[in-house]
Amino acid sequence: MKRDVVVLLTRAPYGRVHIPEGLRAARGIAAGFDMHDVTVIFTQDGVYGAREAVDREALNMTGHVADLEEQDGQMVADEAAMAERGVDETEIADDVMVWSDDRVTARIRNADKTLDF
Amino acid sequence: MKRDVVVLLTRAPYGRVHIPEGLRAARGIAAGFDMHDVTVIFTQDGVYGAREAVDREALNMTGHVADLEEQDGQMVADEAAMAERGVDETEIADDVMVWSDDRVTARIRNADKTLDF
Amino acid sequence: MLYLIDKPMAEIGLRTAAGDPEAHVVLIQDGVYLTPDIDAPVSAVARDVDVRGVSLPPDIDRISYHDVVETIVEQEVRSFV
Amino acid sequence: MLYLIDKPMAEIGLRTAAGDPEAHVVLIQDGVYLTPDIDAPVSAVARDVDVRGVSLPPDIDRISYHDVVETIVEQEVRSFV
Amino acid sequence: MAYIGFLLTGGPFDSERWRTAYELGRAALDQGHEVSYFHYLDGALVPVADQTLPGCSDSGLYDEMPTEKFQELIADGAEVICCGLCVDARGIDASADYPEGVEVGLLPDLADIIGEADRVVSL
Amino acid sequence: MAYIGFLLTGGPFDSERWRTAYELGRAALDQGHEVSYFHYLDGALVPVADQTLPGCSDSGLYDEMPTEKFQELIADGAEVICCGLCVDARGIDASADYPEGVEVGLLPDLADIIGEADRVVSL
Repeated sequence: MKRDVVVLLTRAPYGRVHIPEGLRAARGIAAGFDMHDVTVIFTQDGVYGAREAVDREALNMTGHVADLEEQDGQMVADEAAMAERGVDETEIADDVMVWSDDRVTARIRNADKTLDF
Repeated sequence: MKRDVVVLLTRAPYGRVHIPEGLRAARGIAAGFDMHDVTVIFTQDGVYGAREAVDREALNMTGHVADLEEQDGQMVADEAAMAERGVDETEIADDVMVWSDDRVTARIRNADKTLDF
Repeated sequence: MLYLIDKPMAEIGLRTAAGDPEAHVVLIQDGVYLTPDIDAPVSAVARDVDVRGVSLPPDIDRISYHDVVETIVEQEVRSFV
Repeated sequence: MLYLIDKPMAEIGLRTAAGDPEAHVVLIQDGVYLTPDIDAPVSAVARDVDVRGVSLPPDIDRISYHDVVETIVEQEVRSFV
Repeated sequence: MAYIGFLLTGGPFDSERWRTAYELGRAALDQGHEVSYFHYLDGALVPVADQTLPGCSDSGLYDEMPTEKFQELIADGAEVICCGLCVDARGIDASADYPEGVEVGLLPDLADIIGEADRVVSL
Repeated sequence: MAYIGFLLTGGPFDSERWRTAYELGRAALDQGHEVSYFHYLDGALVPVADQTLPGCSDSGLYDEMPTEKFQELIADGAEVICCGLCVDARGIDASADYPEGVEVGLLPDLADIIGEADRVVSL
């Protein structure tokens, strides 16, 4: 059955595989037999990974992001988590939407399933 | 050469091996050829592990603590880390000394070597 | 909806639970160290409480793994662990 | 004395450095996200800064691994990483 | 009967997540539910055979080692799939290092669990 | 010449500590210093052979895999000792899973490093 899936990326981007491998999982789920709808949310320290200034190539994000886009997956940064860490909306990459606290948490509650990395 | 070694235990006690295996390392260092002097300091979330109420047996601490004592190693809880987490001095186990911020940090600075787990 | 909350993901987890009038929060793993300020019933996994020697405030119930699974089968779950 | 500071151990690390009038703080790994309020020279490992795209404040210098090692050999080090 | 899927990303020694995954799966099997695990990232290290840690308490986390706990779940009907990419990244030789019953799969297996399970718990 | 000892407790995929240990050791060897590593806890997973992660960037953390980085250090004279208890706990078969040059030791080896090294860096 096709599901509406939220993938939470919660960890700082460098030094661990959670952001690139979480993106790999997201696009893998979007590309599977059921073609699940996938929304990736950068939250907590994960919002550092949604910044334009990170070196996506060095973080092995580039290919997974392209694949995810091809599967119509969307990427979102959690504004409340940004505010907590002093990350401004102008710093977020163009292919990542910034959503308010209410919108982020409602999306998580209303999803069919959530995964986190 | 015999050294004065500080071992920092920084993580919450259950679910990971860092406190018991840090204690194992501490007593291993104290028992080695040089018979290093070892002070174990429970700091940050590690102070939870210095509480009387933790189940030391379930945490695999008991044997390592006994061995450490036999090697004249001492155990210390960091009062500043306790205060940060609402852990009161009365909660700390009898075989662990409570030291002030100044005393803890001076001990770390004055040690020959420090390790952390 | 059941919300499983551990400490590392408490930030987003508790915010998500707070917007759900039907939320039931279950503190699990190091989450049992938390005393969340939330208008919802809160339970804590008994085994995780006991081994850590945590004294629960009177408004937090103890819950077994068995009951967590029973509740998860009855209603949806969001895991922040 | 050189103090290597990463985020998870910043609490005890910065407190320890603060008591040393000769402290030189080196932010490393996720420590480069920190802006410590400390009366000591502060450097940040250049590679860790670059890959994370962090903009350093003017009072924090960039430092290479090579220079970290040179400094460690000249003076003692405390690692909070 | 319900179908409960678990995504496990935690390793055997760095967090309690493997143990929580075991305890919830154990309770689910006891209640007659269907259980699948997808082990991803360091979760792929959890079922590696021949883990031994001497002198462990009978009442603690390592009363039995993680691999034994998951072998018990498999014997009782749980499905355990490890992500092949994560297996390769960690230098695990699946045929030699995993006990019988541990399967190696890929992300489409996770996608299937998400599509079919009544509940998914991410740990 | 100085003798620098490293205690590495971080694994290959959960933090940058293995990479920092490599970079500092690399710089120390280049400057003519003596370097020893004691791999403890998940640090014992770092030198496991045959790690492969496809499609990694040439400029990132996994331009080469952790085991290759440490094999390079060994070739250039670094000593790499893994704690035998941690090896056993993780189901690592040292003779089959470690590349040549990786030694298995015990805590007295760490005690010796602490006694002999001019500097010890815990990562």
